[in-house]
Amino acid sequence: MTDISIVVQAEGFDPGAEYNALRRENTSDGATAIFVGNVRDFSPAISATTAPDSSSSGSAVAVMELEHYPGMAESALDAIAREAAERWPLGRVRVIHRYGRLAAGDEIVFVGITSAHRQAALDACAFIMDFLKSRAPFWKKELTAGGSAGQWVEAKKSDESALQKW
Amino acid sequence: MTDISIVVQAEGFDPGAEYNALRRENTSDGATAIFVGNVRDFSPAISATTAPDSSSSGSAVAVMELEHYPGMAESALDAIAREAAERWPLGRVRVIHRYGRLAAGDEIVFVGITSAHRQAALDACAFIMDFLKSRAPFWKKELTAGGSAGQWVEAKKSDESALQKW
Amino acid sequence: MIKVLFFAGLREQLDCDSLEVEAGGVSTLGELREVLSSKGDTWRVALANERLQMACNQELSHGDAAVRDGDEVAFFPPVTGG
Amino acid sequence: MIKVLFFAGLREQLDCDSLEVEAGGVSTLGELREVLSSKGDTWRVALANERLQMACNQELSHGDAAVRDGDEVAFFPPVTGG
Repeated sequence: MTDISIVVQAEGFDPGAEYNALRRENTSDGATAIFVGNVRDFSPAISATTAPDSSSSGSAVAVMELEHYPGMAESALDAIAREAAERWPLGRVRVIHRYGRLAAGDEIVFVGITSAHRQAALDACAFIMDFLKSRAPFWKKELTAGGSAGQWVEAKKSDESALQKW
Repeated sequence: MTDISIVVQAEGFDPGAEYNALRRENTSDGATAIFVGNVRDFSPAISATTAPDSSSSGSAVAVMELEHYPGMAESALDAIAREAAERWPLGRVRVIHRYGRLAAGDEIVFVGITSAHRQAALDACAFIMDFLKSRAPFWKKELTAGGSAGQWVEAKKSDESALQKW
Repeated sequence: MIKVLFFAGLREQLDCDSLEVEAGGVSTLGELREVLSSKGDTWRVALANERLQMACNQELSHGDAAVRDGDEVAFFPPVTGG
Repeated sequence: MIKVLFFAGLREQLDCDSLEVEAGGVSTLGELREVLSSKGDTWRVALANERLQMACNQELSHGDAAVRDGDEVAFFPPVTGG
């Protein structure tokens, strides 16, 4: 019943257009919950080597390289979305995850859910993000503004422990 | 610290534009959570008197009249947002609630949150919706397509009990 | 004077969206509610509804709360926004 | 043959993104991991990391899981997407 759409792409996406697509000819679901993850402009790993005013220079500074496992990335996201659709009554589920080089402020991930029930939409959105963080094969590497080799982001224990509440 | 913006208005709003405003010059918050509530096209109260094909006629059928308590509506939403900002580390909080006549599919409410932490953004979004549902002075009246007197929506016990988890 | 507002279904039941009540002799919201209930059968029945909510100066409040001259009080059914 | 993929920091450590292993004599992911560890010190050290995750045919799996001819296996550090 639930309409699930998963995309893994290098290109950017427009959350407003994604919202409109979730709502199009969908007056049976009164609730829409959306989560968007963006590249932050600072990181403990690179703050020491980045000039404090680098974000105001106006030029796009590449700060992150997102590696993924093609094929498994899509199927892992699809499995997580299907699990959510079994737990909650969802109308539409849309998940977009980017890979490749991303700059500060860029969108990385979009999770959009529609449901007849607000709590189902919000819970499913949180559930998908939690499992995506610990189960979908993506890896972030932070690059300094200077373009040196970069540093892989360490997985957070809090992300793994976030799964326990589900 | 948290930038809180509350609007109660008759006019519609554009969730995509609201997302863009939440993200504008905001690269310190990596997480954005949004909830949008829309008018559903059916209701137990009016389904018996509405022709099944009325939604396909192409004309906008008014299905709801939203009454509010001017002044208190804004201050109640502001108090709820401030409470959320005390509980979680939030960057921006934007709440929009409409009043007046709304048609099936129309947006009623928007809650948008940015934070450095995804769980904070999602929890605060759910928290604000839960308290808004039981503490903000708005009342829905469902109107039939024929334009008869309409019927006030009954408050749900599940909305009141949803507050207990906070 | 105390300004009193009514909303939604209650407003329709009473056919009244606002009125003013002399502040003298009214010290709590509960007492104000009794004064209003004495205006007639329609008022007595409508205001007997235990689910009605009350606000004083635009904050949700309760029967024991103090009310004084110049306050704005509102009575309304449980809210259904969002 | 079993196709083996490496990702992210592990790929860089090994300087290898994929290789093929003879399926003969390898019946579990754990055994495959041992075969790979014997390729040299770099491999032994990198694959000794207990936090490494494994996937078989693009599903997260564990050392006891069966592996057979034609399977696609991947080793990688804990994921950090989203």
